[in-house]
Amino acid sequence: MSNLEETARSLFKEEKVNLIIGFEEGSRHPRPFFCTSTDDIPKLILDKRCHNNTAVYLTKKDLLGTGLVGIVATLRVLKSALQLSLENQINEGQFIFIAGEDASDVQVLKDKASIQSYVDAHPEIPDSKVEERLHHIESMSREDRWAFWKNELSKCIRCYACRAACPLCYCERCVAEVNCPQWIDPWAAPLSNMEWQVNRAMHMAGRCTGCGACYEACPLDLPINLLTKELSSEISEDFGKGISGNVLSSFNPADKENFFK
Amino acid sequence: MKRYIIEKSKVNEWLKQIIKSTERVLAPVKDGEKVYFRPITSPQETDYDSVTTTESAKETVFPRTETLFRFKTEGKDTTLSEVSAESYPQTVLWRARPCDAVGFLPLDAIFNWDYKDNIYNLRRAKLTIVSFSCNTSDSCCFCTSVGGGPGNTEGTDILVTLLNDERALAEVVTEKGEKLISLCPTLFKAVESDEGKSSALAKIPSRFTSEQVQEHLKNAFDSSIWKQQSARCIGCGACAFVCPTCACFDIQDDKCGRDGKRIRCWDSCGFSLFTKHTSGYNPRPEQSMRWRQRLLHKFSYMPDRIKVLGCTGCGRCSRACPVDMNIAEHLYSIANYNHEK
Amino acid sequence: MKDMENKDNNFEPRIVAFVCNWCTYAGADLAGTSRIKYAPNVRIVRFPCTGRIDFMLLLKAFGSGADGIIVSGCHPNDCHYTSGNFHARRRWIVFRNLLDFLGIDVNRITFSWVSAAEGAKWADIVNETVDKIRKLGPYTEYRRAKDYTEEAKQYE
Amino acid sequence: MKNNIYLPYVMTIDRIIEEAPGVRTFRLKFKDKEEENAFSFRAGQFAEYSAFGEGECTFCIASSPTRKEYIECTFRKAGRVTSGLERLEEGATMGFRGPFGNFFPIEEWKGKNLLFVAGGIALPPMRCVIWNILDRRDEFGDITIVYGAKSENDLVYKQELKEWGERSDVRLVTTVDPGGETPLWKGEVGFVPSILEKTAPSSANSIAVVCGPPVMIKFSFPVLEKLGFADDCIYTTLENRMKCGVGKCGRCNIGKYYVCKDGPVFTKKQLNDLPSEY
Repeated sequence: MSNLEETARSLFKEEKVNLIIGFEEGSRHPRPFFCTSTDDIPKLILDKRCHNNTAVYLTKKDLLGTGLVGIVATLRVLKSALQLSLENQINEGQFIFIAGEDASDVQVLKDKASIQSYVDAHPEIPDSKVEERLHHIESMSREDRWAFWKNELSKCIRCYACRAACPLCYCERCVAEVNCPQWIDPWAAPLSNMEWQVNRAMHMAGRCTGCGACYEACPLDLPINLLTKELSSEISEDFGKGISGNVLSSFNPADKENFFK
Repeated sequence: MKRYIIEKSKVNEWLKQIIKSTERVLAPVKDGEKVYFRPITSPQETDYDSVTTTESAKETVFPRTETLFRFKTEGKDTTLSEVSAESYPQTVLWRARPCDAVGFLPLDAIFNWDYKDNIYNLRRAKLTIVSFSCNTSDSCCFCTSVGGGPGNTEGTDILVTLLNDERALAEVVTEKGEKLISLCPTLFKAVESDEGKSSALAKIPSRFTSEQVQEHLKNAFDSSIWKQQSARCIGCGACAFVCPTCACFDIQDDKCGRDGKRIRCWDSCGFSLFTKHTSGYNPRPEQSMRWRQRLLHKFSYMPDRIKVLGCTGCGRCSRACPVDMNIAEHLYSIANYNHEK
Repeated sequence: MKDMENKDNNFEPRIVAFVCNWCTYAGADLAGTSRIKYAPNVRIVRFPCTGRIDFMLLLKAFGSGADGIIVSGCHPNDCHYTSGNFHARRRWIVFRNLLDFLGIDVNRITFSWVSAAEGAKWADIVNETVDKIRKLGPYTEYRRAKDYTEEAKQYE
Repeated sequence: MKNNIYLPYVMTIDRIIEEAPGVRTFRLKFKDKEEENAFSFRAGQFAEYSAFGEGECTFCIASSPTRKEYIECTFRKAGRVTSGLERLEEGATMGFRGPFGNFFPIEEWKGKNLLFVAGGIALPPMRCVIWNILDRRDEFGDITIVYGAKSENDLVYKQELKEWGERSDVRLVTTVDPGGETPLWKGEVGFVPSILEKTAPSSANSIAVVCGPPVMIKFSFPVLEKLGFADDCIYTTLENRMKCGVGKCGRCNIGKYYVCKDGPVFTKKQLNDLPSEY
């Protein structure tokens, strides 16, 4: 047990990190902060308000440089990092994680195993609001669900903040930008917005860690995290809990369905 | 400019008349936590409390997606047809803010500085803006730093200020505005003075001046500040899409069978694809360069080229940013930064 | 197509079938050579394998005017490529959930396994689907969401 | 100019010429005679070409303004729109919006020697100038053309290259990248900048026009400098991405300039003052 400032200092000194990605006080709420020298360490903060999933920076090579990078990691950051590691996007030894929920109590995690055991030891409390909204939508008639989503998604301005904020949306060329063929129309319209969200959800199926960064990033508060959330719960129901990796790139001959004729 | 006094309690009566006589009245409407300009059918739908709407008012003249023309193919032949001017509705934008109204000036300049964009101009000519002075503000507002203010009449047709007593002041700037007043002549009483308007306005401290920023940007292209500021930027288009003056767009074809339309839709210089050539070469490959383009375009290139600042200080980009890229804060640090480094 | 929608009482459903080359396409072929009559409303699109059928194709089909969709391939364990249909099955389980959650009418999509020997089954699947879609009516609800100008979002 | 600046002229594809693998030249004619008569342009200007249903893309006008009856464009099939154009047949309809941008100041070049340096698919914008000048040959001094492509097959305008090569009043140097030659290849082998250095045209009373991929331009400039060309005697065209062509969409903005309005033709001197975003 140690505090954030001391840990950061020792990382710069002992471990020779060039950069610590953490949080600083922002203009409205804490925000991601790139701490590149010991002079900036006092700016680092960590508390319950630190919502951004900074794992999104782990795959941005031009920001990270070549050296060792430290990252102040909340539970959601660690979960995303585990998934990134599973997908071979980050390597062990590339990052040092300063795990914790509060600046007064952090611990240094360096390898996958210790991150895994930290995550296992800190089970997430399900967000009751999200569960409530999910149940509410599930209980609607199909027509009402269609009306609900059509209304919500017709507001979408296609700023792609949901994509940008998601640590697992790291593709260098997104399907939304492919134009031969043009799978998803690039303009904002109810149906093309829906097609975009369907793609996002399908590409997240079984990979989404449920951090809610997409929803928090959305400037219009569209409840798009519910799509991936719904799929996650269906997937663990259909294919078993604790399934890891990309669910859609694997299969089980015993998979059950009830709609094939 | 003509000035009138109207009882606050009669404002809705006036709005009712406006709704009755106009094809479309757009006003701020609350939807969950957010506020949008939406068509209203009764005065009660209007939200008067919010500082600004979540999205800007630019969509009244520059929709997110709009048809430029239609095409129809038969055999080897294609015929084109334009959207009729009548399909653009006569519109009153109700309870805009002064920063919304002033935001139309950069758009006017962009769409008319050289070639005239007729589609924009047709929509614009049919728009009347009734803005309301700000009596509140939030931490993202910085209009006074970019030459605006909570009681600014620039760009508006009518500015209404809710005075500290039972009255409201209507300052009529244009012919279009006068027409709206004439819908209910009995509700208005002409006055000479501004009836103590300034005491009813929000206090928004000026944090820098646009001249300061422009001066500093002159030699800032190679400054290290861009990388520093944009490190946390995740490269979405939220700031550009909620901005009242961002007008970059894309042109696309929407084809259905043999028919289709050419449309334009919003785009953002913050996207990596924006400048990328088909060959894969990208003149602005890094996010820091795209962030630099955004600020330089608004605060250096636009004032240089079309004589208007590309920012109204509405603060929407700061409110929308998922990683708190607060533009006023960044501009302040630019105005106080030594770019020689 | 417009004509079909205008006269509701004699609405003819448009069905797009995405089928695999090795089983269902051959099955449909067999239905033909066996002179089994079935509804003419179906347009068949042939793929190497059900594993190749991108979920976006279904959305594109609805968006471009299909009222119903059939997705069909080899029975489990019979895939020409060993496991393509297992992958596809998983994808359809997930995708169907998502569509249902979004309120897209999953009753308009028939999933089936039809082998090269099951010409009669293919004919039944088509007939059943056409009947079902005939009852459900044209899928204008979906197509309307495509048109942003008519839909008049807030501003158009 | 039309009232709606986004509405293209409707053109018929009169002839299609296969130039090289994936490269085609379209000869376009106006459907409307009145529009044809009112139309004029100058060498170096560009236009937006549309395949209806696929979109618009930007190329220079490759024919000479001295040849009134048609417009030509040459493009390589690369993305969605060019693929759509490639699918069109002779007699089909396409859109044409233009002319846009500035042009080469040919009138100022009267009496001067001209050097043209081009690589690959960048010969088309220059061809417009070359024909323009060849049609008024006696008003100009020596003409040197250095043109290179990846391989012999990738050279465009093969017929015209032959024609220019046979003229005594034009010095034509063609080159292919090492490995791109066939046993019968009679031209040079090497990258354009080094062949340019080898050709060593005189810079006295001369203008150089350079068009090509960014990397070719980058390496050709120092060679020209070495040969003694002043910065304001070197012209090039910028190839920034564009959508509207009329200074609205913001895509081609570099500094306070818009390539579609202030370009595409720039001198090296002008480029020196521009942010390096091209």
